[in-house]
Amino acid sequence: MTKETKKQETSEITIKFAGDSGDGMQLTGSLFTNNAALFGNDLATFPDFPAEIRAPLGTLSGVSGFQLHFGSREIFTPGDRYDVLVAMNAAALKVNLGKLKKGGTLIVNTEGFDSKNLKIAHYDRPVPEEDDELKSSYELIPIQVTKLTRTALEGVDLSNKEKDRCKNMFVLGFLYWRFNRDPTTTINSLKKKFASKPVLLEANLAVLQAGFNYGDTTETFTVTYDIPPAQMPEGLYRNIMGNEALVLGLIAASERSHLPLFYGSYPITPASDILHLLSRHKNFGVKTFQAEDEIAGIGSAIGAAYGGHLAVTGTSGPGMALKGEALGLALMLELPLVIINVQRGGPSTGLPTKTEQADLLQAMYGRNGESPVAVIAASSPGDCFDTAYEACRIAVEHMTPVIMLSDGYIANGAEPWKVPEVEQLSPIQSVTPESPEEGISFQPYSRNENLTRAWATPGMKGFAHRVGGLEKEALTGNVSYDPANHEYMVKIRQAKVDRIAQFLPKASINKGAAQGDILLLGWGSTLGVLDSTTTELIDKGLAISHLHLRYLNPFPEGLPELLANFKTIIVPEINNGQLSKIIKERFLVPVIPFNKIQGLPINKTELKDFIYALLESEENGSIKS
Amino acid sequence: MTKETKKQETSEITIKFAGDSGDGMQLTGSLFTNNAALFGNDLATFPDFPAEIRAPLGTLSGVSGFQLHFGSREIFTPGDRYDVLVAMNAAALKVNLGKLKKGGTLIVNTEGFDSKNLKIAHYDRPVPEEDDELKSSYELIPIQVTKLTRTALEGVDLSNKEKDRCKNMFVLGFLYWRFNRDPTTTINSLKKKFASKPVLLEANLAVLQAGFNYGDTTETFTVTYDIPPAQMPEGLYRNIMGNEALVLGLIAASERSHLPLFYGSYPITPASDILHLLSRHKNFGVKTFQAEDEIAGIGSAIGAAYGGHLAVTGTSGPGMALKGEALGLALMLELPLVIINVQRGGPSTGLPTKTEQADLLQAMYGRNGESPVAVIAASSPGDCFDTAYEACRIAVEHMTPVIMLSDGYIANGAEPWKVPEVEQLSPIQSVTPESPEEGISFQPYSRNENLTRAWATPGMKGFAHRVGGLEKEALTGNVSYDPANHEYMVKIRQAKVDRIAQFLPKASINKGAAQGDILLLGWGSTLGVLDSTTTELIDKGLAISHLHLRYLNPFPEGLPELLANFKTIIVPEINNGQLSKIIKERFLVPVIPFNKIQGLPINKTELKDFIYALLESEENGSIKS
Amino acid sequence: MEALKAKDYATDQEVRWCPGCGDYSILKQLQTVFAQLGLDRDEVTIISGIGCSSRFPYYMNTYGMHSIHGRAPAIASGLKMANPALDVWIITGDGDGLSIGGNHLIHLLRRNFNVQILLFNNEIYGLTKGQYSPTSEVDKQTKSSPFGSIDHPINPLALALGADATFVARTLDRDPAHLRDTLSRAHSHRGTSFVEIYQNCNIFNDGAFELYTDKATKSDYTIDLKQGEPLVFGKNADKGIRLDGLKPQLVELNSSGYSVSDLWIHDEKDPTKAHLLSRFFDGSLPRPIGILYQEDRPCYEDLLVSQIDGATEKLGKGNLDQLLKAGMTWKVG
Amino acid sequence: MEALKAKDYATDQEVRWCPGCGDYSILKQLQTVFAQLGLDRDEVTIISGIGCSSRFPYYMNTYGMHSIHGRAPAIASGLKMANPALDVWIITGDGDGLSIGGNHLIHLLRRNFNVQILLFNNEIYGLTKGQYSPTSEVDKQTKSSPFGSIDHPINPLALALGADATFVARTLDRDPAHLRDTLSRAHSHRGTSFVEIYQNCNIFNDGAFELYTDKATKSDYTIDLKQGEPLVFGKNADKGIRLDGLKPQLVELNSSGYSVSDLWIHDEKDPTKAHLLSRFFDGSLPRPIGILYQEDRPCYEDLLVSQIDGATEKLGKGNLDQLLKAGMTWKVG
Ligand SMILES: Cc1ncc(C[n+]2csc(CCOP(=O)(O)OP(=O)(O)O)c2C)c(N)n1
Ligand SMILES: Cc1ncc(C[n+]2csc(CCOP(=O)(O)OP(=O)(O)O)c2C)c(N)n1
Ligand code: SF4
Ligand code: SF4
Ligand SMILES: [Mg+2]
Ligand SMILES: [Mg+2]
Repeated sequence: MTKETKKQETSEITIKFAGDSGDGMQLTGSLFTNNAALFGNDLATFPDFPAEIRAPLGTLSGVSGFQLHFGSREIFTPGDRYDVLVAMNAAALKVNLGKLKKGGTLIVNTEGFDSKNLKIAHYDRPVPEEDDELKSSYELIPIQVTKLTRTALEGVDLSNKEKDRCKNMFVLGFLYWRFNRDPTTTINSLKKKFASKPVLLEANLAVLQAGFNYGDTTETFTVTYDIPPAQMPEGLYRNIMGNEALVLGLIAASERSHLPLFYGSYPITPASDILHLLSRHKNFGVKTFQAEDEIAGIGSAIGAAYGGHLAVTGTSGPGMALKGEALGLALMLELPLVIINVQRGGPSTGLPTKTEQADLLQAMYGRNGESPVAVIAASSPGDCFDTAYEACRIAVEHMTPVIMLSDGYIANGAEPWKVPEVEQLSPIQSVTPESPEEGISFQPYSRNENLTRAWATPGMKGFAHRVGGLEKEALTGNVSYDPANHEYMVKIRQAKVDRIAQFLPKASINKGAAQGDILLLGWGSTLGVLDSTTTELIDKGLAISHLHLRYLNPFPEGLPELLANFKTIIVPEINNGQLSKIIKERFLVPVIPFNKIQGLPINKTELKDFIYALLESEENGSIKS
Repeated sequence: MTKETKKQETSEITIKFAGDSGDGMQLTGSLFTNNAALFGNDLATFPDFPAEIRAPLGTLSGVSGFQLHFGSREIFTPGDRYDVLVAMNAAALKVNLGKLKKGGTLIVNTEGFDSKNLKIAHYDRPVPEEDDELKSSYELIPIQVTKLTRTALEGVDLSNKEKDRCKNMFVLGFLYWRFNRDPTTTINSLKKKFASKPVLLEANLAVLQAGFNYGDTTETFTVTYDIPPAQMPEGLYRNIMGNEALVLGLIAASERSHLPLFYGSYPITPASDILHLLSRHKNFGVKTFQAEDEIAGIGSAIGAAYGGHLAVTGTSGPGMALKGEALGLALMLELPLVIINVQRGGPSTGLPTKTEQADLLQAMYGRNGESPVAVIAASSPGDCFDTAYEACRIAVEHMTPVIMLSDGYIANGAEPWKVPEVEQLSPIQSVTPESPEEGISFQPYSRNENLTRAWATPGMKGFAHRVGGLEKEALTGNVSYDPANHEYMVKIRQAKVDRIAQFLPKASINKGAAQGDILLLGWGSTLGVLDSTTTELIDKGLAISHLHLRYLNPFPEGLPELLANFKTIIVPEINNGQLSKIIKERFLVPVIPFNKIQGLPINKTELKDFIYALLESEENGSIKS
Repeated sequence: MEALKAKDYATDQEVRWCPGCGDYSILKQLQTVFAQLGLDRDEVTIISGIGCSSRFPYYMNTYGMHSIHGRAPAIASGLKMANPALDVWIITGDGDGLSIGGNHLIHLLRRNFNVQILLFNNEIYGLTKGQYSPTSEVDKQTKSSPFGSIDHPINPLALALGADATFVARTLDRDPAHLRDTLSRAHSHRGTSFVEIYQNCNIFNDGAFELYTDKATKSDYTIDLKQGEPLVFGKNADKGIRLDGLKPQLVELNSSGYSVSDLWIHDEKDPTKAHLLSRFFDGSLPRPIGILYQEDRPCYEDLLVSQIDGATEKLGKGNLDQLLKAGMTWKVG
Repeated sequence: MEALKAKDYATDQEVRWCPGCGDYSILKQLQTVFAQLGLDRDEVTIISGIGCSSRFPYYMNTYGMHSIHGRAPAIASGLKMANPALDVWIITGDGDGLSIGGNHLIHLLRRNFNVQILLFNNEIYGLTKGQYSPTSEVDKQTKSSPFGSIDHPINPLALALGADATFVARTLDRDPAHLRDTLSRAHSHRGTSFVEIYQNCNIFNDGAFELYTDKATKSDYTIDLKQGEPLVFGKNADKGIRLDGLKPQLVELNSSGYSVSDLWIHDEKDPTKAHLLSRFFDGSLPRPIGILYQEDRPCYEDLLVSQIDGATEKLGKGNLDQLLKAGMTWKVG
């Protein structure tokens, strides 16, 4: 066989690994990710688990996927469409083909297309090798993965079932060849993973090598690709998922505030991992409590906050709905409390495994009475660290509940994260009460210049006092039905939250000029796509900028001024227009919502298309808000 | 004694009866009210119970009050300030004096000012007879009520304790004399009440007469007042409280929809009376269920709705917060359900016995995900009937949850209500499914032209189907994770609620011209004060109008056009500006909020003052929104 | 109408439990029982909460509602009040029914609506991928308890008895005949029938009940309760339980000098015996399966209906016009 | 420091219960018990829900929280985890604790936090002005049940036992000495002490417990349980309870041929006896007061702390810098 392989340099690649739950696609993806990260690529990943239940073999609902976008330039999102799709069976192909770029590379395991597979997946095309349309649209690489794996393991002392579980290494090896990757880091990972199982280690390494060789020795490819390292700020990096970063942020805040961390929660997708991860860190003094329901989750956190802990509760939308009443109590008590909502598709049980940003209005208003709390949102997996830290800081320093919004997309997505140095994390100062003067009893609701009351916790000598959910008299905190006092307290609770803005960074543009034609105004997990869209459109000559809000209540100072600098404000959201509503109400400015409500992140293409269409209609004088 | 009494005609009078819980002020007030109503006065009343607990005798927190505003012209509210204050003890005077008009009449029971009373009430003025300031500011009428009552009952076979319980009749008789009232209706009421207790009847009548005579024979008054009947539309009237009217509205809707009524609820002030009143009407087939909590309250109602009943659940703010998750389920199931929130002071437990309008944003947004439901609000005690009826109509005809907002003020307030004729209540039509064709299975989520699905209930032959809280496939209702389907369903649920507007009366001005300088835009229990303020200011020559919203989601058609007709829109609310927010967001128009957050209704004086101050600043060019 | 077969109670929806899950067996047996009882599909409603087990309604060709977490008992109560004639089955899990839904469960039991409630106890949260549940044993290592759980577990049957349940039973996913019998008995009880079903979650808690389902150990570790019969068990029916005062005592029938006639006779009407049986948890005592307790007590919807009938009889059928015009009225004009 | 007196535990807030309410007596006795035990006011925290009874914290000069309806057990659990050294008392009512808060209650009991929970049972909703409660007897006419209630009541002690409570007792507002003793015993138990207190609501349910508190009837209708002593009661100590197999039997000591030595000996360690006592409800049997059950079981916060200590010992005290830099890292630049 003659062979002539060209190397080609490329700035970014998106690969989707897809197969049955048992096919090991998550591991394959992670290993490739680590390899790329250590090599110096920037990247973003997103796993795509089957919904809720382990579905039967070969079914559409059982498809498990892992998406990796890596490159030599800044990578913002896991990618809209795939350059390479690995499909281990018919169901995986059926589910994912729509997103493979025309002309992209399609690697299929031909053994995943036997008649049983086709039937279970309701696959009604010809098998790939016989599918002319497929072959003409994509670069099809059919591989008999099982057979080749078994061949590579001939003579090894393993059952066929065990051998077949190495299949994914064959694919990985093959891809490493294709993208000119040095497999060393992966080999090291495998050595660690299988340290106690030498036979399995040997098998995995052999199959990895076989996959690599397969590329090298067959004439399958004529081109391999090089993706050089990306330019990234100096520092120590690790690849991190959103929920992981969030957990680190909480532990860091606990350390830097010298307050033990308490987490009271009831499991719910996609927030459960926060409980799982925190429960491993008992040696940091972290107390986790799996409560009987969400109300007990927040209830226990209120108790812990009263007791002087850095108290956190976490959940997702439906659980958040249940916490509303107790959240009202926390804000009446003016105790520090962080409430995390890792949003998912709603309403009701909705789409538990899909992402959405539709709980913003709930965060703002989902309680009885005038009940302002601080609301902040994380914008990327790594940003979950900073946002969680900030949530704790605001809660403790301003004695208020803080709702932190994340979502399924960043909770499970991953990206390289520059590890912060502990000393550079600003210390968190709680407000301790001054000893009351002799004979004068402690006034739990007297406030400092930030309108914040002091935190006297049971056990502290001389500060015994009572709190509760009835309206409280200013200063003493005694029950008060006095009309003027009520109005005063409602206003002061609002003012206290508003005043937080004085301690926040001023609003600033994330990308682009401080004034121009179009402002993309976003919040939460759309950061990546808004940033990359903006970058691209600026390159194309548009006067477009991007502003991303971490602080949603209160808004940062300077926001209205910035908004006024743009002719058109577009608010892209994964909901039906919730930030849009708030911006209109607060600043009385027209905005153009771009709403996608499909349980999926926004992708660059559709946003660009929207903007261009808008510009066109603007030219035609028909733009409306 | 010589006596010369002048009669004077007056168009309206506000009397406040105040005393200890045991002094019978509620009964006294009600009897006067009925008397005035039967005489043909228009009126409005408001009871003012002590907060939650039966407080000890003579304490400030134990003061019970009843406010009656009646007149020969249209009466909108229970009145801002009192023309007459009856104070049975020191605490009652202390609590209420602030609202007695300068020059007003102050009737005090001098025996309620003994040293014990003064101490318990922390009363630090001289007793009324010795209080020169008091005497110079008001027309003081001190009466030894207990002594005179006992005197009137000399020889009657009752203990002193029993005799003393007739005290309130003395006061009532005295007032009847003062306002030239014919006591016949009251005498009849007492005869009915004490039918089985002739001695008590005799005693009460004797004391009533004694009070009347006391006015007639002492020279206390030089003037008595005549308040002629009011002009009211023809019809049969009764005096009704808001919760009472609400209950009648629900039963009427049940009859007119031919759907049995189910009410699942957990007691909470000020909504409990709905449960109490409904539970008496079992002979209308009404099923009431006192659930273990608010979640079970709405849960049972969802079950009953699925089962084909007209299902209602009711609560107040904190309970509403607990219902959020289940409400999301109901809207996903697209079942008819009425959720009543009789609002009270918040946040948290707040001010349970006080009124507030601060749960509007919660009604709009207090759930996870995109979760639109219809929201409507009652504006007066009598209007609770129509609003409850409307809530049921919308729920059943549009297969949607409907939140009905009332509040403590109208729930416990009363006014004359024109009793509707049953046939004039528009019938309510539920959407029944058509029999599916042979072999084609029933599609529970197929919709009619109003985007409404049909109501197939368990037990119906041939319509077995499954519903649930996961996103549903259009038409079949099967679980669907399909991205495009989710977006479609989110939008259709929104569109369905929006479409209700087509079946509502167009927005219209309540009072004043359809355009002008100032629009008072309100909702809920402020109807009376907005209307009377508008009337008065129009008289004063202002170009002011009043528009009151019953339908808050969706808004009625034609609203933006009307808003555009006014230079300034003032939104008075008993909250921190919630409708203000929604109007700004929806229509991008500036509004000027007038917010009172004191657990009390807005009164005309303060609203007028606000408007005049605004006009002044407008003249100075400094008006801002 | 032709008699329906088990498969006629199945829907066209793909069943989405993990292969090997105990839920499959329960589904199949329930369909079989429905066929045996000849239930009308349009008269049955299955209400569930959230959890793997709670997917159940989607697979049953009857009316059904997959509701929200823990609230199925409240919803079923409302449905039953609206239409007492319906045959209502509640499906719940150890998390759904005992964690978030514990309160609704005990109130359902005390009110005694005539429904069946099947609690699929797999001692784990399946749907959320493996946290310990209120029935997990102490020291269980799971995703949320990597150092072992410290929560003392709930005893579902003891709790149900404490809440004055009128029918309390236990059965197993892997004993189809016993499962069917128990479900039939539950159905025939008028009142709330509480049935705990030991269900294997082969993904997150495999083998939790192996001792009670495995052929090799089953007969030594379970005792099948039969009304009026002595408590005999063991592979060779050679073991029994007697009462030593208030204490259950395990006896070897051959060697101990005790014979069958000395044994405790099962009486599902005896609340104290039921209490003792619900506490057969430690060490040597076999796990009881079958009906521990059954009592006749009026059910809620019957009382409700008769109260309505009574009120109607007493007050006459409500007349809306009269109601509106009740109390003190007056005419204007 | 001078010893504190009962009144030192009172606040300056006006007590706002109705004159004559049983809550006054409980307040006074608890203050007395605090003084007897010499409790440090700054170490005590009282957590309540909502209800008349739940006003309690405002009147106790300690730390306290008047929280939201039904959730006090959850809040107290969190507080106790945060600071296990605190002396935490939960105050709840029959509505607060058994209606909306029933689930938190049973989970508190099974977890066995070292707290006291006092359930003021007045068999009515007091604060909301008189609806029947989960402990109201069937057929009770109240505001929300004008035709009589149809809900079978919860038996609080049976429920607590069913939820594996480790300390279960009953006492009365009108028996100050018994109340104090019971509260002291509850305090000394390490674990969750569940105390039901019969409390008279003289406004909405006056006399509900008169039989058990009235001098004339009290000794014939209650039995005061004393560890190791026979179940004797009656004005002249002439009645007793014996066990007839599993059934309690009332015997007249003089006339029946039975003597004190035949009687059931109270043993608060015996769960089956406790079960039987919790069911003394009908007709002839006296209502037991005192401690029905007590068991030693590790309490939750101790297990939590020791798990943290264990993990810290095993893994070393957590180092944040290392944690942040854990896993696969790489350097740029
Ligand atoms: C309000 C709410 N909280 C939490 C969840 C997440 N959740 C779904 S099922 C479940 C527990 C499932 O356990 P179990 O009831 O034992 O059912 P299984 O899956 O084991 O059959 C949880 C915590 C949810 N869906 N809704
Ligand atoms: C979420 C919520 N639901 C309902 C209420 C109204 N509520 C307050 S106390 C109470 C019941 C009180 O009964 P109980 O617990 O027996 O206390 P008691 O007043 O009898 O001492 C109710 C229903 C509330 N405050 N909050
Ligand atoms: S996770 Fe467990 S309980 Fe759930 S379907 Fe799979 S095996 Fe069954
Ligand atoms: S209503 Fe009853 S329980 Fe409440 S304070 Fe009054 S007497 Fe006590
Ligand atoms: Mg389970
Ligand atoms: Mg009570």
